[in-house]
Amino acid sequence: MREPLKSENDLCWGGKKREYPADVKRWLQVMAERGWTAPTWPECYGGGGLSKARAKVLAEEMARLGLRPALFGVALTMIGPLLLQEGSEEQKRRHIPAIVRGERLWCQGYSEPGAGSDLASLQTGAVADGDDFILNGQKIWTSLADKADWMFLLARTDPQAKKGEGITFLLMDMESAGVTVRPIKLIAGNSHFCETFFTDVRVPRENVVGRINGGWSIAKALLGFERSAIGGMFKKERPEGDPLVALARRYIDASEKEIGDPMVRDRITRIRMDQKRLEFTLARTAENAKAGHKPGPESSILKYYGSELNMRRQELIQSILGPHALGWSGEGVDPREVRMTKEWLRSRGNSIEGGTSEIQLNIIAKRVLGLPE
Amino acid sequence: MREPLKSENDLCWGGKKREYPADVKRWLQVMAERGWTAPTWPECYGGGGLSKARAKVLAEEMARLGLRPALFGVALTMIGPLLLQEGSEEQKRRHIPAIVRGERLWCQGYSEPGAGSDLASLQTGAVADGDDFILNGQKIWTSLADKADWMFLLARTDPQAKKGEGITFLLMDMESAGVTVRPIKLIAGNSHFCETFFTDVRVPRENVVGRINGGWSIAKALLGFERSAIGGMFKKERPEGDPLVALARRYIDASEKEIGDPMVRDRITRIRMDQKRLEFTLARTAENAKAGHKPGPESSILKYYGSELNMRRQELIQSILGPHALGWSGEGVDPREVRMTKEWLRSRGNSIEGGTSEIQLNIIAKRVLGLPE
Amino acid sequence: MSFVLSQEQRLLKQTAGDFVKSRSSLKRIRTLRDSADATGFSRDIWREMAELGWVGMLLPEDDGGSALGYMDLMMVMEELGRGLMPEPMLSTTLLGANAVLLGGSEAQRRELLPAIARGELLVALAYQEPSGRFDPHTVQTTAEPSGRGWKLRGEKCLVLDGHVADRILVSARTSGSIADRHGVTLFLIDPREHGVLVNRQMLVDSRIVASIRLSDVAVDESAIVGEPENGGNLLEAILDRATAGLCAEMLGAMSAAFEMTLEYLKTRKQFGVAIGTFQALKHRAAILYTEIELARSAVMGMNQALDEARPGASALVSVAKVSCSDAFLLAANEGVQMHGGIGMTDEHDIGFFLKRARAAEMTFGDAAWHRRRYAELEGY
Amino acid sequence: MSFVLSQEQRLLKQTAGDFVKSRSSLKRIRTLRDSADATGFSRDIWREMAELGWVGMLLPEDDGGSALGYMDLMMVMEELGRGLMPEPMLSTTLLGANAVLLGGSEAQRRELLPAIARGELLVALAYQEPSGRFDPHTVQTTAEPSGRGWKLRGEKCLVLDGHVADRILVSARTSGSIADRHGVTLFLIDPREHGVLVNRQMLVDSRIVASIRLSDVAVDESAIVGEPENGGNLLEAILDRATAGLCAEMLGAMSAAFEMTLEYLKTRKQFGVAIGTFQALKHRAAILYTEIELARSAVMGMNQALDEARPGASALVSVAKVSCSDAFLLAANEGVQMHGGIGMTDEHDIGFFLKRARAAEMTFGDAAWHRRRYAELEGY
Repeated sequence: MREPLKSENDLCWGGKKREYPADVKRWLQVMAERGWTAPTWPECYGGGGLSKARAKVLAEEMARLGLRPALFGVALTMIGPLLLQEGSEEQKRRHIPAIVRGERLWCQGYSEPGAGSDLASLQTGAVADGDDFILNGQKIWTSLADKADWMFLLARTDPQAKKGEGITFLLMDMESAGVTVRPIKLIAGNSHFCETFFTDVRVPRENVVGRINGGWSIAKALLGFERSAIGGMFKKERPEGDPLVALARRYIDASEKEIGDPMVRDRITRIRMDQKRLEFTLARTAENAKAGHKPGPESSILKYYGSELNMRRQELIQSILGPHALGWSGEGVDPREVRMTKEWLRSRGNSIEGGTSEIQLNIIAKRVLGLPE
Repeated sequence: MREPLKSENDLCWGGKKREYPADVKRWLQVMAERGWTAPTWPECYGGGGLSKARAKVLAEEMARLGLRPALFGVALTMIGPLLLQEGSEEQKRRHIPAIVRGERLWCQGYSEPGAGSDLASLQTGAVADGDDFILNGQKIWTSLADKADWMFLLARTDPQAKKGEGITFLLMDMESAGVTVRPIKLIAGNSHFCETFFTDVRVPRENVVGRINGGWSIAKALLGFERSAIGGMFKKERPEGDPLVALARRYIDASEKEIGDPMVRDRITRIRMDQKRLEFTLARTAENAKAGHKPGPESSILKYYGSELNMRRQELIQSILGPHALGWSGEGVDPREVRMTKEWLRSRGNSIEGGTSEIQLNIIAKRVLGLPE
Repeated sequence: MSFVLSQEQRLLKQTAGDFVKSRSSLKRIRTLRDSADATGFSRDIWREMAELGWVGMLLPEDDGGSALGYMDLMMVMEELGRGLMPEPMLSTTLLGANAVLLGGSEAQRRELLPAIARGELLVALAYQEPSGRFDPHTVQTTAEPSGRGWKLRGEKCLVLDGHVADRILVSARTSGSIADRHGVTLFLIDPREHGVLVNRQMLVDSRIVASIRLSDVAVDESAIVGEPENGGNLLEAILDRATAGLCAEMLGAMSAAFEMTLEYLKTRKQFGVAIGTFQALKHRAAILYTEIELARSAVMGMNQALDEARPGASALVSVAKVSCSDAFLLAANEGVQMHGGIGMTDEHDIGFFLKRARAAEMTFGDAAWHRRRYAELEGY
Repeated sequence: MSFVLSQEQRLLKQTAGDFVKSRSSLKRIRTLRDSADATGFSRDIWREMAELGWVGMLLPEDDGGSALGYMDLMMVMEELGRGLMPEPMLSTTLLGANAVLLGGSEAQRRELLPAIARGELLVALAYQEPSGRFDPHTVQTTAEPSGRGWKLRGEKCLVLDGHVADRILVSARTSGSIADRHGVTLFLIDPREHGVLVNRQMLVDSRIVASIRLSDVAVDESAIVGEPENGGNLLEAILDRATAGLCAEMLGAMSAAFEMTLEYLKTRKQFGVAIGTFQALKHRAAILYTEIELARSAVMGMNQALDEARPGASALVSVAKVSCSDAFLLAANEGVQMHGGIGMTDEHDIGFFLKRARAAEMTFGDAAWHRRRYAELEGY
């Protein structure tokens, strides 16, 4: 467990449908027994019960030893914290310990084909029927739905209500009858995204989080968790030196001095400086949070700027590769180069997923700057 | 009259209030006698009566001989063509011959302090009183109002009407009682712009162009003339070589080879290429017009792009000057450098005057692209 | 009145547009990709294009062509670009035929050009090498005298349509060192020749190219195209013309991507209204429109200069290529962004334009390379 | 928790903000300009600033200072920047005092620093030369040994507050050739010395500088500040610190310009609604806000590094200067644009910020210069 991760595929997402290598399973078990897959969660639900300070020590110690986290995923970053904050006692008992043990892989059913950035206009409907809701509709961008055991989702339970109202937050077992999943192929190739279809799926009432028709406030609480998680994605430690500089030396000129193409050198500098500014801003946000100042909507600049910066970085890598960026398949095509080109294609989605850049700018204008509607 | 013009001050704008050197006056007289200050206007109003083709020959011949035009100004480019198209016979007889002879300098009373880009919301009012209108209010950005003999302006004549309606297009003698003019100082220093105030100014009804309350359509016709005139501003012949390259050689390195600073070299290339694209687009528009295709609202890209390009050019000049861009006054400060810095400051207004860049983009989105309101 | 299309040109554009619509679709492009079609385009369509006179349109009538110019070619290439048509115009009409037209001997012209114009002969140009990025003068492939002919040895990459070409033009160094302008000679080889290894590769935009290894390929004196040692200048002339064709193609493709996006802005609803009502998107669409119109002007200006053989034409080729590269990438990026999530899926067609934008940018020199070239040509 | 302001820092910021509001206004700045005030700032305000401990805030207590750091200084400079205050903090506190602090002998420190901290002594740094653009190592001014001292000869330009300085630090070449890093020595001269010609100039932002001609100015050995021949490194250390102060000032100024613009967006009506309802302007305001917040982070990160004397501090100075230059110019340009015509008039205050943005960008190296410097420092 001390080998560096090579790709997303090396991560352990848990769940019953995926097989993991023996050492990964063993490591998960060892950590889960101590509750250290979720170190700050309460012990009574199987968590580590550590204070934030002690959890930090644990994380630092693991990083020092080069140990990788035993478990990843939205269960730990989103639905777990949400249930601990908003769930019923029953729901906590049922789901939290299983999440800690990595037994359940969760996916998120938010977006719909007709409602990307506009969550309030969703179409998937849930009609009460005895102790159940009957669910019909379709979700898109359900990451890992084909591997997931459970889904949390938003459904319209009162079609008469105004757009933002009449929505309920539900937990759904992916084994339920009437659930169909279809993986989505992206422009960069295969992805973990899926489409999920519901045909008369029965969801017991006990799986409602919060009030019936009160899903909007639950969704907003969840969005906060998501945004900070995405912001975090862009902070990458690169102890092995700047890969942009290394690429420029490989593809443009091999000297150890000034990079031969001054335009590329300047673009690298811009990206590096902007990365630095973003890292400082992340630290500022984190320290302010620690100091008890609540992270306000200005954290939107992290998502917005982090996305745009990564996209610029990928554009620059394409420029450095030059004609070497063109290969896709066939003998003699360097798979590392193909991977970089696919990363560029994939990066075009950064400014779309998790709230488009346009939505982020709207939020800043409204909530931070107070500009009128 | 064959010396190259050095600045706007060398131009002859005509009018009774300004004195011009004897050779300038003589040249104006010679040209006006033949109607060649306005070569294509009808002979019956004092114009040259030439066909477009013959007028082009005249212009080419003058350019070949290095002769400068005898007269400049909005009288020739805007109000003259407008009156010929929309004015009454009486108005044509009264104003056109005087314009051709350069006896009247005209200014434009459009903008108001409360209505920059939003012409329809103007406040200056004209109330009918017998054979006159009584005018009260204020105009801003009245270019050369302090030197002008006449002003054409928009005034609200029906305060009850919807915003775009109830507006009348008037011609006003600047000698009328109740007219006050105050020159405006810009961030770059003195300018030809003025504020003009009206206090119970009497304007005879015969000075209405078009219908009473029908000024909006006259205004729109005029805007077309203005936009093409501004687009034309940016086409500059530079037989003496690119001044950006010359500046870079003067301020960055004097060699006759590659400019030493590759970033500056690249920025110069971007400007030069964009200038070329704009010149081709101007030629395309002009040739399409000649071929009988009406210049559509896509001519807005000329104003928009021409403004933005000139602003970028001025920014680049500041970068080339570097610390030499800083001087403003005092011994040892190079007046050429101060002039360039003032041109930069002045250029910030390019994207505001004559319809802001935002308005231009709105127009393109609506009229060319047909995007919904 | 050179920026105004003639009656004939408008007709040609119309014909080409109708042809693309009736013979092709983005679905065909997708199928060619997904079926891993060995040819990568349709030989039937190519034959029809030849019959319509497009394959040989730049060639003199004596050579079997229609003696048209680059402004005329633009009418066709733009429409082919709209449909992302992969038929081998760039390789055969623009690179191959031009090489023979500009540099070929009487015998070579007679042998090759009419066959090209009839759509019977595909010709590719192998000028790029793995270490040379975009520079046509970086040539490590060597041609050494051997008996009464030459022996070629080296490696070429990114040879457009090299996998199906009946003849391949190869640049090889006959003197000088790696990046010298002088000392390069063009040879015409038959890929079936002993020692030629053609390796098929698919690019990001699913067009097919070849990497080619030459192991002591023996050719005789008659294989030389153009003046020996002076192939560098010939290459530049060929590439200028091919770039003109590529720019027109890019213009068509970006226009199609933009129209697709504009349509989406008008129809896709969010928060109860069409997203095209949002002013921020409106302004971005207007800016994109401006860039596309400026690119169009640049392409037209370049074509005039080529048609009139004006001295500054090469610099204008660079202006057009920079304009088209930047505007096409912007159109594709904004296209994906404005389509939102659906634009990221392989199922949607907008991604094809994004991929073509990248590949076209990297063909015949990217924007940075052309800006540097322009400054050199203009002497600063 | 270094990105979180301490209680003391918040208090200092509050005090500085109140001071600027009560003692100054943009009207005062305008009057100083229009009256062509010979000093260009207020000596009374300067004395008060000294009493508040700001002039000597970076100096050790032994030298009459308050031994504070750059994060503390930021609190003051930011507020001074909001009010575009022209009092001589940059010249005296950041350049002059730092030169003596970092390079001065015990005697020089004792003579100069307490007087500086008391606001009684103004010190300027003359390092730029007409041909050197931003490079502190391009020094043509010479110092030649003469008797028991030196003779200085040369020309300096853009000496901040050089017109009123009681002492002027001059960089002069004692060996090597024009742009050598080595061979530069700093001398402290009295401008009343024979051979010193101080010529007052006003800059675009109406701050006052001097160009200085030195004609065989005789100084003795004790005039040398820092290690002889090694003045280049000392200069870099001084300029890094002065740039930190300037960045904080720029941050304050851009924030004030942005708030002025934001206020206008909320109140100015067009087509019957506040122009701040237009989404295109909203998005541009949000982007501008993002740039300003990122600049703020860059300034804070730099100040921490300086306060902790971290090895990478110089590179972070360049990050902050680039951030502040770009963001301030953007804030000023967008400010003028969003104000429309009124923003172009001299009567409106937004123009003062535009002019200051340009001057501040060109002080201690523009963005392009700092990007190049950063790449050099980072070794690529």
